[in-house]
Amino acid sequence: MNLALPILVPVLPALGAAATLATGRRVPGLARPLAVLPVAVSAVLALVVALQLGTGTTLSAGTELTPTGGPHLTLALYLDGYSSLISVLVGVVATCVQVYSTAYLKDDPRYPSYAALVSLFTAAMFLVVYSGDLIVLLVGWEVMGICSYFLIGHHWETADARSASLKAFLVTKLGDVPFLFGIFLLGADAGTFRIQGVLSAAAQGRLGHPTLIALLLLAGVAGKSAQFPLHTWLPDAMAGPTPVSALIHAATMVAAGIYLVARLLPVFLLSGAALVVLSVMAAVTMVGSALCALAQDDLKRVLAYSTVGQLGYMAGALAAGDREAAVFHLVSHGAFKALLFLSAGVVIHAAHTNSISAMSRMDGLRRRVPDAYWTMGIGLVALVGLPPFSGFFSKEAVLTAAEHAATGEAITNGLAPASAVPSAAGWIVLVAGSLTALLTAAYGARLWLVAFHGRALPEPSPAQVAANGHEAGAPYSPEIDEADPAEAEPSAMRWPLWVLAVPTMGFGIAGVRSDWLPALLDGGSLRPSLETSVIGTGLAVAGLLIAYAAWRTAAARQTAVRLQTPDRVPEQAGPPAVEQLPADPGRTLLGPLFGPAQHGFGVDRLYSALFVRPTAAAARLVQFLDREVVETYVRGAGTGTNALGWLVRRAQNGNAQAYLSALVAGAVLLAVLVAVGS
Amino acid sequence: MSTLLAAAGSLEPAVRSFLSPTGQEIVFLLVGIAVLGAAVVSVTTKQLVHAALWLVVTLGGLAVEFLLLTAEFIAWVQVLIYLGSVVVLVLFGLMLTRAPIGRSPDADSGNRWVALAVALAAAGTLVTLVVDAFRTSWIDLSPGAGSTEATGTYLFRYWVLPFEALSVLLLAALVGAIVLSRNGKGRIPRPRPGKLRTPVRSVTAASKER
Amino acid sequence: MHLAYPAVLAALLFCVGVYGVLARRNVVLVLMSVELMLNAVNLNLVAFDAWLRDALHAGQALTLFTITVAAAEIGLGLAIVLLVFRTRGTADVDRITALGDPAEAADETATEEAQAAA
Amino acid sequence: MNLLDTLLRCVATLVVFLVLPLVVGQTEHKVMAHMQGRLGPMYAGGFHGWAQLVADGVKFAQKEDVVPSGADRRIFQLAPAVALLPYLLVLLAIPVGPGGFVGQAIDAGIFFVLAVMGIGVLGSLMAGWASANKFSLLGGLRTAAQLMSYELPMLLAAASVAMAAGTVSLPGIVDAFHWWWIPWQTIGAFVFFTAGLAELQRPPFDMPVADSEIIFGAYTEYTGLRFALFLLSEYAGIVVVSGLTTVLFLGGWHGPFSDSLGWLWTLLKTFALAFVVIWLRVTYPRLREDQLMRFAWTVLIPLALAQLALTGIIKVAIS
Repeated sequence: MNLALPILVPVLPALGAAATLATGRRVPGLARPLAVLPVAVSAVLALVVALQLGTGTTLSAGTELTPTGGPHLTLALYLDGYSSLISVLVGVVATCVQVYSTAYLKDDPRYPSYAALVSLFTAAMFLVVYSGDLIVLLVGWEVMGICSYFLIGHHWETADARSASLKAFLVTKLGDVPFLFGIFLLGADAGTFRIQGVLSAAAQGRLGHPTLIALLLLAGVAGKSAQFPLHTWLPDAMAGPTPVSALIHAATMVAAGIYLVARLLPVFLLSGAALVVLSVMAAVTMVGSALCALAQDDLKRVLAYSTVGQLGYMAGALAAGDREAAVFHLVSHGAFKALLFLSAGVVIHAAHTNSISAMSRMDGLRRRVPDAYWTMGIGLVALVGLPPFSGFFSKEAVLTAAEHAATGEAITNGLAPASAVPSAAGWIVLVAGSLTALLTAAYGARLWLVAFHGRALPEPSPAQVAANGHEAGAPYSPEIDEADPAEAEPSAMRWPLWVLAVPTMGFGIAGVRSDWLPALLDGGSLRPSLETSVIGTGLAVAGLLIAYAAWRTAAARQTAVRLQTPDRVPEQAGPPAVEQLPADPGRTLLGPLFGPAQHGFGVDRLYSALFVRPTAAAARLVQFLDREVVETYVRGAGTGTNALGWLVRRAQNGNAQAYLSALVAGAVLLAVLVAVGS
Repeated sequence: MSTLLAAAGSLEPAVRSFLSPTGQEIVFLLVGIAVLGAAVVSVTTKQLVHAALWLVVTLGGLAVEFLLLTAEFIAWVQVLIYLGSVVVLVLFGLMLTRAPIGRSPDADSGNRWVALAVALAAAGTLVTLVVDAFRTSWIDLSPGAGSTEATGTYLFRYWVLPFEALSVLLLAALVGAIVLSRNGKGRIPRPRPGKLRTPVRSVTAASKER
Repeated sequence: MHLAYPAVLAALLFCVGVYGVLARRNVVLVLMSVELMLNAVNLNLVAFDAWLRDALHAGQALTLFTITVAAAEIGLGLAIVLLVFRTRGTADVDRITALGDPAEAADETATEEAQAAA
Repeated sequence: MNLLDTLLRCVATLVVFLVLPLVVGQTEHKVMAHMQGRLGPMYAGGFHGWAQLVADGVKFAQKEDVVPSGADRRIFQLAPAVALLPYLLVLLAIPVGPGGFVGQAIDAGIFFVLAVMGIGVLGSLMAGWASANKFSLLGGLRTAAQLMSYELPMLLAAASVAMAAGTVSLPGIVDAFHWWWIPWQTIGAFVFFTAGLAELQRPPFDMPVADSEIIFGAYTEYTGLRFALFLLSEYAGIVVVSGLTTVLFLGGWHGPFSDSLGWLWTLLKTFALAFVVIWLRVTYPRLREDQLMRFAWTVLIPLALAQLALTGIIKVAIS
């Protein structure tokens, strides 16, 4: 097979990024083609590469990059079904995002740099996917980190964006440090950084410290893929432009962690403890994020928490030892989450606000953005996991894997014996996954109902709603209006929605009905088992119904309150907040948990108390030491010299006679001393 | 000047003692006191030109001391150079820097007491050392040692090279003095010799320019 | 003649010159005091020449050289003094303090003027 | 040589010093008068006014001795003496006849003479400064500048003769004289005589006392006997310069019957030169100050140096 094609896939977007940066300022007209075309061509090439590679085969090629004292670094390619699949996903989503961005950031003066960063981001993800060497993979991994920093901070005029970008960078770096050590340890144990070599070493049991390696790597994965406890950066990352959110959540950044674990799953399977840790991590992430999502008022934050939850599913599948299910869910999630974000962008753009409660007070929002309304509905159904949408099949695959693991028959597809997966991990994932299915259905329904089916309140203008519409005190990441206000749904924003809607609806069936997907991957089955299908679907339907019932109740109560106090101005908040707000089923459902869930269960505050404040205090201590102690010496040196200089300067008065007097007196003194001394 | 020496007393080293000084020693002492007194007045008087004139007395007295030490040629050189040239130059300089008639209250600087202390300390030290060192040293004076002939002999037999070097030094000093005295890069047009319409360039003119 | 006479006279004359150099304000007077010091040296040279009686007569030769150098010195010195007087309008040593620290010099000038006024 | 002899010589010199300048002064009166087509003093003393200068002296002595109120009194009074005394000392060293016919035979005669003459300028400077008169000060400064400038060619010319004779003793020089020295040293003689004239501030070198510009220079404020002393010093200066020129360049007592009439020859030559001095005063106008300095530095000094070189070459050639 020609190696040029897979090499071109990551190189093209990188070159496109460089070209965009180089020409962006002088030839702004060139920025859009330069942004879209290389990424699109890369997507096509990725597809071609995937088709050429076919199923069941792997390709590994490499050239030594530089000799080092230890394991050699190689510039290596490693292609198999996983990389083919994910690279196609990355290409499609990135192309959609770029096309969408041309309209969404139409009037942004910094569009060229934005587009270049998106291209670079894509290139880095391609590099991560195609790389056959852990160190080269790390390069792509870090480039993604820095690109996410810049993209989240795209609107650096606002304090939110600045702090969010910094937070994302710091939190992911916090995970990256142990990740780096993990890679070093892995390379040292395996004697090579080549992924192939590592895997064969793992198969032969040559790894000395599998648990330690797995745990160190897990820290990096938790950072990148936003797993508990390093998930906090992702909801805040909503401060970036919506297409960036789509890119990060669907295909690139968060997928990297899952992809890496899938790649190195044989290593993880060597350590049962690591799998249990992973399962606990996934379970906490799933349930917590679903609860949080139920309480959010910000549309994008709801979606962000849902991403965290779905990532938890994938991590759970990995903990259950089934990487097929994980990657299956990754791909289907990538499609529908990109769709959700892009349609959310359209809605936000039309409503001029992120707040779903504010949207609910708007009359006819769904009629103004029909395409977004429908595609968002499709995406939400897929998220909830109702058949026959793709989300159903992928989620069922995860639950099935968990069930098998719980019963001790983990589907490892020959990577390891089934006994390698502890049944505890399976149980944890199964229970948490089921619960999350219920909650996911609830918040999906809440989002849909509150955002599009609220009753319009007598607010005079949408602008005022945008100004103060969102719920007071709720975490909120305001989006700066980017798109052309003249048109609610520009075609460049509408078509990517439908393009993505197709895999959202059809991918699951395509993946299950034919055998090409398992054949492309490890060859195991992806069909859902009957029990989990029934349980999962039942829970999802139950969640939907509960949410609907709660919404009806809340809406009825609100109407009653409003009728009793017709002349009350909503802003004068004496009575409970419920009366002020549109019908919110989340409040009813969560009860006392609502407040903490709205603020992410205070994880940020915990971090602030545990790490930020001690660090700041230490910094203040260092500052004090530097200013008052060290600088005292420095200043003392200066002052002392000055004082000495003042003394000496007294003598240098320019009067030659004074000098001469001193000179002669000194000479006489010397003469006397010599005479007396001798 | 041998007659002067003869008049001052015998050259024979008769009895060497402080208590019985020879006539030469007495003359030397008296002239020395005059020299010293004139010098002291010269450095303390508040009348600037008087200081220069007292310096004349000091230098002339020193010339006599040189004669008494049989350095005849040097004595005349002293008279020629110091009295005839140096003092005249000094007076010239004093007059050009507008030395007033009468007392100048600011003739001495504020450094006076330090200077006095230093000078007294130096004098004490030097006199003590010199007296202590040369307590038993006597000079055998014989006439002719400083005569013109002897001077010419040693000067042009042993000291020719330094003598020539000194002439170069003098030339350099001459050129330097002329360069320093020039009136600032020709601001004032030079009078052309032999043409009567140009104004008289004289000391008068120079003093008016300032 | 006892050597102490000329030696002591020379030493005292030298110290008088030292006093003059250190205490006089007018530059011309300082130059005069320098001449006094040079003459003291000359006297010393001549006296020791007469005492040592060496064939080279180094003392007297050196005295002649000193006198010559003194003549050159006074010529150059007066040229410099006149130049300074022409440019600065003063021939006072303690007012020619351009090489000193300006602030200190200004202070001293001020105090001196105050003293002069008092 | 004993003390009496020394004393006698000094007294003799004093007498000469008092008489000869008077003679020269009277000569000047008469010579100038006749050159200008008039008679000059005719009445004092009877025969052609021979006692005119004596009468002048009596008149000066009778005048009030005025010291200006702003003057520096002591220096003002001391100045004439300082101006006069050096010539007296110089006269002491000028040999008149052979065989010790001299006031004091000084080993370094030329040196002594020139050194002591240099002191005379101090008198003018003192007088000029102490008068508290700006004309006097200017005159004093001019005197100083002029005398400093003309001393150098004078020294160089004298050095030429000393080189030719191989001695610096004045009698020694006259002893070594040959008739062909006159053409040999003629340039030196011219330089010496001219420079001496300038030293005396005689016309045409009388810029320091130019009465049309600065009244009477350093002597403006002087009256009576002190002024007479200045005049006396001028005439004594004429005698001294003429005598020195005679001794150095004209062979002194050399002439027919020099053994017995040597002193007469010396006196004759001296008076002839004094006549020339008077003659020059009547003949030439006063030089301007810059011309004066230029003349010294650009004419006399090069000439003196040329003479020195010539003397050296011929001296080497002879020996």
